[in-house]
Amino acid sequence: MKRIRKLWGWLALLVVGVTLIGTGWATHQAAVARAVPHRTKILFWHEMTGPAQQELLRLVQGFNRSQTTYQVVPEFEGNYNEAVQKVIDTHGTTASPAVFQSMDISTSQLAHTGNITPVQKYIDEDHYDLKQIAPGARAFYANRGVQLSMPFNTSQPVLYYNATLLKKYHITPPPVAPTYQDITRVATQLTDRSHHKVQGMTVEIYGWLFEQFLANSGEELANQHDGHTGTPTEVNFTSPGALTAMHWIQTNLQRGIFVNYGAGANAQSNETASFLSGRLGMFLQSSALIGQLTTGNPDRLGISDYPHPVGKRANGVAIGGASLWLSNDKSAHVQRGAWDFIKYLMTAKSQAAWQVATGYLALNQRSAQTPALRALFRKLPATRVPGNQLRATAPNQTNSGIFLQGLIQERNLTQTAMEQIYQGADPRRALSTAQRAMTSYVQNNNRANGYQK
Amino acid sequence: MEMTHKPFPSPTKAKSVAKERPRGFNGHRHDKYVAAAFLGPSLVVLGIFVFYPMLKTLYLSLFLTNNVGRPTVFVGLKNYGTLLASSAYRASFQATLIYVFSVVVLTLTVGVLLAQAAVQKLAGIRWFRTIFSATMGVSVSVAAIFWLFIFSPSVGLLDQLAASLHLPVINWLTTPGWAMVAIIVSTVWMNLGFTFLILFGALQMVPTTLYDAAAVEGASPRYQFLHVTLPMISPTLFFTATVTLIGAFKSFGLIDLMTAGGPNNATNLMVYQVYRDAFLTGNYGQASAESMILAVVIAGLTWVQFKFLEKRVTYE
Amino acid sequence: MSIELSGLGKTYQPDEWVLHDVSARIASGEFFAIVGPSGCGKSTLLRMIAGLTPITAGNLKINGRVVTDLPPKERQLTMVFQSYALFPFLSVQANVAFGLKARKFPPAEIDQRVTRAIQLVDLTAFRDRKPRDLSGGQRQRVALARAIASEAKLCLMDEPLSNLDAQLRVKMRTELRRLQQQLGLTVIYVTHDQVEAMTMADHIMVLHDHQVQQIGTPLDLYHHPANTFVGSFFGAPRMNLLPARVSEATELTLAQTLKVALPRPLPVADYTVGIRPNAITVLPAGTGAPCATVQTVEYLGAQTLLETQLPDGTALELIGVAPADYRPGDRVAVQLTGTLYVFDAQGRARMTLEGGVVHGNDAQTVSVADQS
Amino acid sequence: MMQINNRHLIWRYLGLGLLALLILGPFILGVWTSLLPTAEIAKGALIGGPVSLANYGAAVHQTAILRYLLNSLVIATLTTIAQVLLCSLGAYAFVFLTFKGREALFYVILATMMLPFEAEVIPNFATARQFNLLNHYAILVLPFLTSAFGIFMLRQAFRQIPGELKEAADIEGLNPWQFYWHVVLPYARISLVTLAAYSFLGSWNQYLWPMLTTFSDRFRPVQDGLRQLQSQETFNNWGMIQASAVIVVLPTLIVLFVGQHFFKTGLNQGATKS
Repeated sequence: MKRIRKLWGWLALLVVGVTLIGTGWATHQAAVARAVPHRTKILFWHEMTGPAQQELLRLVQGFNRSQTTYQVVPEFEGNYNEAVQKVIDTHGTTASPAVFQSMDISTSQLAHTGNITPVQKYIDEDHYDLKQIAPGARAFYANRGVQLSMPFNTSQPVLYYNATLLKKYHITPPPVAPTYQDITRVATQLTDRSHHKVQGMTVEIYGWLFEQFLANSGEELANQHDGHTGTPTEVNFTSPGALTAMHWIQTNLQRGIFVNYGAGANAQSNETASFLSGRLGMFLQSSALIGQLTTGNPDRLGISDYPHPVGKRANGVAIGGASLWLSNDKSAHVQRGAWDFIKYLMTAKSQAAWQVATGYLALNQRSAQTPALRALFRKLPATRVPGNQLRATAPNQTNSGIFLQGLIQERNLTQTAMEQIYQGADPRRALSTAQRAMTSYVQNNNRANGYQK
Repeated sequence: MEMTHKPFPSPTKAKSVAKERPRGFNGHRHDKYVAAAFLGPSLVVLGIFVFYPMLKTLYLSLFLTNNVGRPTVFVGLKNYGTLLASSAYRASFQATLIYVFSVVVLTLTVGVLLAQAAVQKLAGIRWFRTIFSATMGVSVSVAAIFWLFIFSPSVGLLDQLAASLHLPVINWLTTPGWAMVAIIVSTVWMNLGFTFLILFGALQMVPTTLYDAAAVEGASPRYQFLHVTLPMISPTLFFTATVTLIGAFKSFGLIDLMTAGGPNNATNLMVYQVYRDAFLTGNYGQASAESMILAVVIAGLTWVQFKFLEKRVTYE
Repeated sequence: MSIELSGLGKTYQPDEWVLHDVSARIASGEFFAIVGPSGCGKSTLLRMIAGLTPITAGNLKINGRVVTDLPPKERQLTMVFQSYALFPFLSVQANVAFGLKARKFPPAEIDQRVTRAIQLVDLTAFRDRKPRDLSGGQRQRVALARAIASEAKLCLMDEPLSNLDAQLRVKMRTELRRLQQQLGLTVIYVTHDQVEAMTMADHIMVLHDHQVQQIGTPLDLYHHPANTFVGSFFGAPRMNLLPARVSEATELTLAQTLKVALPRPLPVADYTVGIRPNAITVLPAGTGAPCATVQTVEYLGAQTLLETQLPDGTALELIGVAPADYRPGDRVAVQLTGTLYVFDAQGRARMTLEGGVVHGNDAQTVSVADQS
Repeated sequence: MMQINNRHLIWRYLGLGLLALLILGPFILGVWTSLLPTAEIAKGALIGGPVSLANYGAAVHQTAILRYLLNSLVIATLTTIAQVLLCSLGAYAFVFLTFKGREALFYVILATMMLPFEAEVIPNFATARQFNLLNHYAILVLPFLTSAFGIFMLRQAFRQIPGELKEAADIEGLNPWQFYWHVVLPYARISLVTLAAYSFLGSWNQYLWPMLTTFSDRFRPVQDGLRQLQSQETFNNWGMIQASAVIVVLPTLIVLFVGQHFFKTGLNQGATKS
């Protein structure tokens, strides 16, 4: 009995302790919040991490300071994959956001839910000059002339290489628009000449990169021209473009000039860490990484276009990243505030700051004239590459994104296939399995949504 | 302490007690109203959050669901058929079995080892007992973070050790087999505190004269362990095994934090698969079918446990 | 199978002897009882012999071989525990076979020995039962059978009968003794019950205060107790211990009341005199000078026990005369008719006075045996 | 049992030490790295670097870790109180009241112990959404207001209460509530404390359900808070993450060490004597 009384005593102590901590925190928060009374709260969901998150929070603060009607409340909601379904699942509840960031491939799905207010509505109301936004980026999120969402963080997949290391080992850098072979050459030389101290290259197991291999080869992933002419009913993961790219990776893995960092968030941070510490020579990744790769990096960063198969012209890649959406379950007042916030994020100044801090492309065409961006280009000319790549791309149906629902499933499946291929499985077999599963998923999904009997 | 309390009682034994020991009073006429008031809240909660959802899950598992999660097309058992035909799901099931089996075996083995070490009568043994039970205070996310660091590539402890000893560096979390090993090790570690406490208690309750008798009869320590200790704690071992088994089938947090089901779905266990299909890809019909399969497996195991508890031998 | 204990001692903390300087020789085939009140160290001594408790000092020989530091299984003995130490998860048969299996005997031999042992203790009908389905007496016999099956010629028993009810205990005593003789076992038997020791043992070791008080045959201990402890420990009803004083060389005064003439002089000093109740005769009412006042009366059927008080307040237990009816407050006269034991101030036996006839103040002695 | 020889003593302690290291290793490593600057950790320099509490400062100031702790405390406390109350009321009905269908109802409740919550999250999420309970303490507590296991365990405990007490109470004219409050609860307090401990730990360790139903730091409990921290750090700020983990694990470790005897007794009586 005595022991129990003692236990209660300790528990009580604990409760008191934590409560004190809690109250301390709460009062701290209250002090922060006191500055903004009687404002309409605009809940904003985003999926930005690291420096991008910090910059985004700065922009939010800037918006909140710029006017007195609204207060944007940012909430981090995990990775892109998690966020889409969260948005759909919370729609119509008080938990749902007024404005949210959602990744490129969720476009079709979100458009079909009927949960969103197309930004076109406010563009028309405000006579907003849409032309100031980069056309390649904005086209991705438009359907039949209606702008569904506002592109915000847009990136291009690029090839990063450690220029300092290449110079050290007297290796000719890859050309601006490299072929698979060009990269293999550099990777081989790096690995050999450094006596395996430097790993030649890597490609993260990431469905987005798989999609880009197809795009740059000019091949469709889904029928109906990647969904641009109608609802896709089947997918094709085994086109020559896909197989060539996978064979290329597999061969390099077997040669020992390619290192596998796996999939997922950890994979990316690991490959970045290795690259920064000079243990990895080259990798394919989003241009959004430029910010992280330049701050505090003693080595010179080299950037080239996304690679393409030998003997073919690069078709150009689709953009990556995400756009901002308005949810239609909020009052007109709130939606208007959310739109104002979007407009604030899209100003030339905001976009320039955004590119400087993160590496995402400044989508406001007038940003190029801002001092911030000019300074960046002067200091690091390589940072022009993604923008140039985007401008050099003539939009067509295979490099403008895939208008297909369930692309998260597609990414899961292609990533699984990539993992198998990286472990040595036959690319055609691995990809066929994924393709069958995805086609069946697409058809079920079409049936469930009444697009297809 | 004037009474014994029994947190893990046997269901049917309780019933037999009721029959053996008729209460000295009969029900009052107004008992049913009191009962409704006392029991009502619990029944409402269980009804809304346990019974209804089970039926609803069954219902959903017979449908295809649309973009926003509503059941639209009735497909009967087709979702189940798809699952059984899917090599990915079979692989997930198989991975779950491997995981569950390894976790149970290792948890019990190491747990018995710890308990056996802790029953020794040595100076300062209380400190070791406290240490051995420490992981009971560790939650999944903390365990995941601790182990994630140990297993993480290049900065992690294991890789650094391997590098400094010039051993081949293993990509723990990105190689399918090793990732499974990593989550098994982490899970076992997390389970040990609870398992140790239970097994240690059981060991302490083995009368020492049994060991005396065995020693006099010529049994070596090894023989004593196998033929006295193990049989004596076997009811507890079984209890711990089923609790661990059921717990392992429900594992989610460690996987979510450490591997997210990868690499190559190697650690995509059943609960994780449900989460992925429902809350990442919005495929609620399919996920419901997976939930039903999971429920059947766990219900079966719980039933086995009940049955055993009912029959279980109580040694005086 | 002879056992020799020489100077055995046990300490857990330095200089705190739980047992000190225990020596004894136990002959082959002997039933040797170790008796003493609880806490005297008798179980510890048995466990030291078994090898379950390490020996701190002295030597232990079994059959001439020094086994002091050997583990239990190499001492070729067997043991029956107070709690029986049956394995609850094993059947009777498997319990009996446990040691044989541990020692890896061939199955045929195990079977044969187990069958015989179970037969000997008369449990053949119960061989497949689990201990929990047996009565206390049956469990006790299983423990016995296990000892028998080992065929060790030395069997240690730690209060094996103490968990049985009184009737069964009496029955088992004879049975144990019969088995011991039939099998030619050497038994070392620990008990706190003097009756058990008296009825069963060939020799008894009395332990008290961590030391051996006396070793001898039951009759020895009864008739020639070495000290007050042994004297009062054996015999029921218990021996009366009266304060006594020798004021003149041959005159002994008990409880300031009863005078006894000593056949030989003793130094002038305080003594303790032990008299068993059956050595005192209560005189019929009206005869002699009453000197004891009845406090309580216990009718036991065949006997009537009287708790009385002498004038100086000393308690004296007496056996009443059969037909008489006593009440508290009655005064009775007594006569010392049996043996008197004179112990010195330290409780050591000094003199035994056989069959005295003493009446009232007029004490008288028949014969004297000097023990000092 | 086995004899202890001095020459084996060293080996015994060595064995114990190894086992202790196995258990404590991850803790020690966690605490140690929480004291190192992340840059050192990233370089792989685990020893010899400067040691400081900076990571703890960072965790407390830059993240919502304290808020997460507060949330968990609120949720776990509410859940614990509710479970002890509702389970004991339910168990009371099963032990001291007679009504039609008592046995049948009991088996129904027993059956719920077989249904894993993990397999029911989809409809439960739908329910939460329908009643607009998402992202609120309420939804983290409501499904766990009662537990079949708790009712079951307390029913067993209440059965130990002598029937004469109930009879005496009836003669004294106590109503059921008075009997419940003044006799049954005090009598079974050990079981109640055991249940409370389990409810608290169980609630504290919730992971999947809060992950599905909370969308902001205001309500996110600590387990999911750590997940949030981990996924926000692109560079894996190991020092700060480890510091957060240590902050989170400390309270439960303290409770465990203080109450370990108690936990042990509770666990073992259940596991071995039932």
